[in-house]
Amino acid sequence: MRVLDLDLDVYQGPFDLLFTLVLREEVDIFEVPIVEVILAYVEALVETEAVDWEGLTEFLVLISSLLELKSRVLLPGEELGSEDVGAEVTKDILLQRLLTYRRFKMAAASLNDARDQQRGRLVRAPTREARRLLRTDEEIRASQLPAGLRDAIRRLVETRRVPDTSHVAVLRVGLNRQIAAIRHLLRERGRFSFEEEFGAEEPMVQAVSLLALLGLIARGDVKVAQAAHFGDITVQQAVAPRVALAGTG
Amino acid sequence: MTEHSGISGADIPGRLARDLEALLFAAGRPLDLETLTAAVSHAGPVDRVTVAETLAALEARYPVDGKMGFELARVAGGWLFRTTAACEPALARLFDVGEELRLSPAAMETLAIVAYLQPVSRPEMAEIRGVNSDSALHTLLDRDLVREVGRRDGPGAAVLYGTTTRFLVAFDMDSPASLPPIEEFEVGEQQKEELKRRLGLVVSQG
Amino acid sequence: MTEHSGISGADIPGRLARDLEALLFAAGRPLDLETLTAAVSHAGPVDRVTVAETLAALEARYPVDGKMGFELARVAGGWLFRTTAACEPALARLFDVGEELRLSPAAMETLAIVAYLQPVSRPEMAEIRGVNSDSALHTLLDRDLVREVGRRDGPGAAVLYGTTTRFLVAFDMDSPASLPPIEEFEVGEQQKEELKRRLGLVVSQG
Repeated sequence: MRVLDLDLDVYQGPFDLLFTLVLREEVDIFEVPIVEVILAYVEALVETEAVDWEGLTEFLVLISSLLELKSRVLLPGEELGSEDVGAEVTKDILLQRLLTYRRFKMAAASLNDARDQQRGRLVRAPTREARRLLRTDEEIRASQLPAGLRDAIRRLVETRRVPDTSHVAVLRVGLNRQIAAIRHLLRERGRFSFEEEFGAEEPMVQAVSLLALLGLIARGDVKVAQAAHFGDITVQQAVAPRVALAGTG
Repeated sequence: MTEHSGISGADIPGRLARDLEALLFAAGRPLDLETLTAAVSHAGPVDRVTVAETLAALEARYPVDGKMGFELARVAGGWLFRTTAACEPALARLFDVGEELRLSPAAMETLAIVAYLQPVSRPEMAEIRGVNSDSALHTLLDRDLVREVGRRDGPGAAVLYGTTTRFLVAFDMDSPASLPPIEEFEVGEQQKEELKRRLGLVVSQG
Repeated sequence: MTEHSGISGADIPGRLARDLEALLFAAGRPLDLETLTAAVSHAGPVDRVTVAETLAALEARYPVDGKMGFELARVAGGWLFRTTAACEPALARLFDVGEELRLSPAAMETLAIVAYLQPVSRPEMAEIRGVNSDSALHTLLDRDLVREVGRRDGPGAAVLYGTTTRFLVAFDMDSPASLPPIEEFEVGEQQKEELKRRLGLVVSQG
């Protein structure tokens, strides 16, 4: 596998990262090394003392977006024919989104230049506050419609959705907890079926468990076997214990 | 227009005068000789005497009560650009703005919250609107459509707001009770608490 | 003060220029022709053409990037006094030059999206950037570069955002229409082909 020098802090989102990988690093989307991206992040994470939960959440969002993009491109159509056309359309949408994102990234760079040109052109603060001259009662009488107030509050009631934070709660403890869970299972049993253990979980939990698994594979802590694409994954303890690995590295 | 200004220019070292003009213009408060000398010494030391001489030339260029719209005055041990007294009538018209009848969407929402849920606190308004509503509230207080009506008991003692008589005039209502019903029901005391709760407010706090 | 009316002849341009200088000096924000005309009409109506002509004369007196410490610029649909760019080194010694304009790349991208697509909603920003942009948007609202401009009709009634006068001042633009056309930032044909190939968009089988 190629070694990429990725400074994840620099990327502004999945499109940015993908664009760079594909054009600058000349990686085909099939080869986008998600494990390597995760590894780079985990290494950075290990070096920092305090866990930056917000950063971790953003990273997970970024990685899951990348996974989504990649899977859209990689997933084969059902058979030949119309389904294949569907896959092409998906790829085309991805291309369009990448290009749209790129345009605004360049526009932002241009704004940045305009900003630099203006640096040092100062505007003074106003010398005094404006004083509002209120109209007379006669002038304002019945100038507003009570129905406007009702509409405003209705809109607030209707548009207010209490944000569902349940998934955030899972995400926030996700990666470390799932790594710990996988380690625990391996200590207890030596090997297990991913499908049996995580198949019934929420999709998000499955995804984070898979990320945890990828991280453990990358460290050489676990070995996996998969009989068929999209089939069940058998997970087992790697032969070399982790302590020895850390000692050599 | 050249006869209007006292700009002669040639006698003032150009770069230094320009820097001093910019500094005094941007500051909006008096700057003393020491501060000005330090700031203009960005490309190498400039001595105070030269700066003082240049300032004197600028005082002549922007004389107090001169023909320009602003003047360079010696105030509080420093120099200050300010508008000339003769321009006060024009300035008064600029800074005394007439009340606009239209309310911005943010002001309308905030006013609706105060009207239906009064007495209500700032944090509650922010909570319901999902954004800080201080500037909208400021406008409403400024226009005398909303006023402070008390403080919540307990720690923090949040200021509570309600509508004014002027509000009733503008909306042509006899009392806040004549607000149009939100749902099929009138907003009574109980429903108000219910509404607050439904809007995600923890009313029991504080 | 009564001679400041539309009839007293040659003296007027001088007084008018002085009033305009004072107004623009004191305002600290761009003032448009209408606002200026209303303010200088304090002793009797002054017509817009005269005001516009006097402003043109003032623009010549305080030229952009001229030899003075400040300049009269046309920005955000109005006129604004600001310091000249050449004075930045001196100003930087006394003021936090450009601090408020320092934005993270995420905030800059979000600002570009708002500037070009306004009015635009949060979900639309997230759609383009591929990530949630709420914290970037919050920064922009906080710095008064972006503001709520209304709500979309229909269910959900998403809040819409647009740029502010402060944005135009900060980036030296007369209006959002002065932005370079977005097509200028199109990826080159060669890069686009390369991108397509790497995304597997070119059907390779025979």
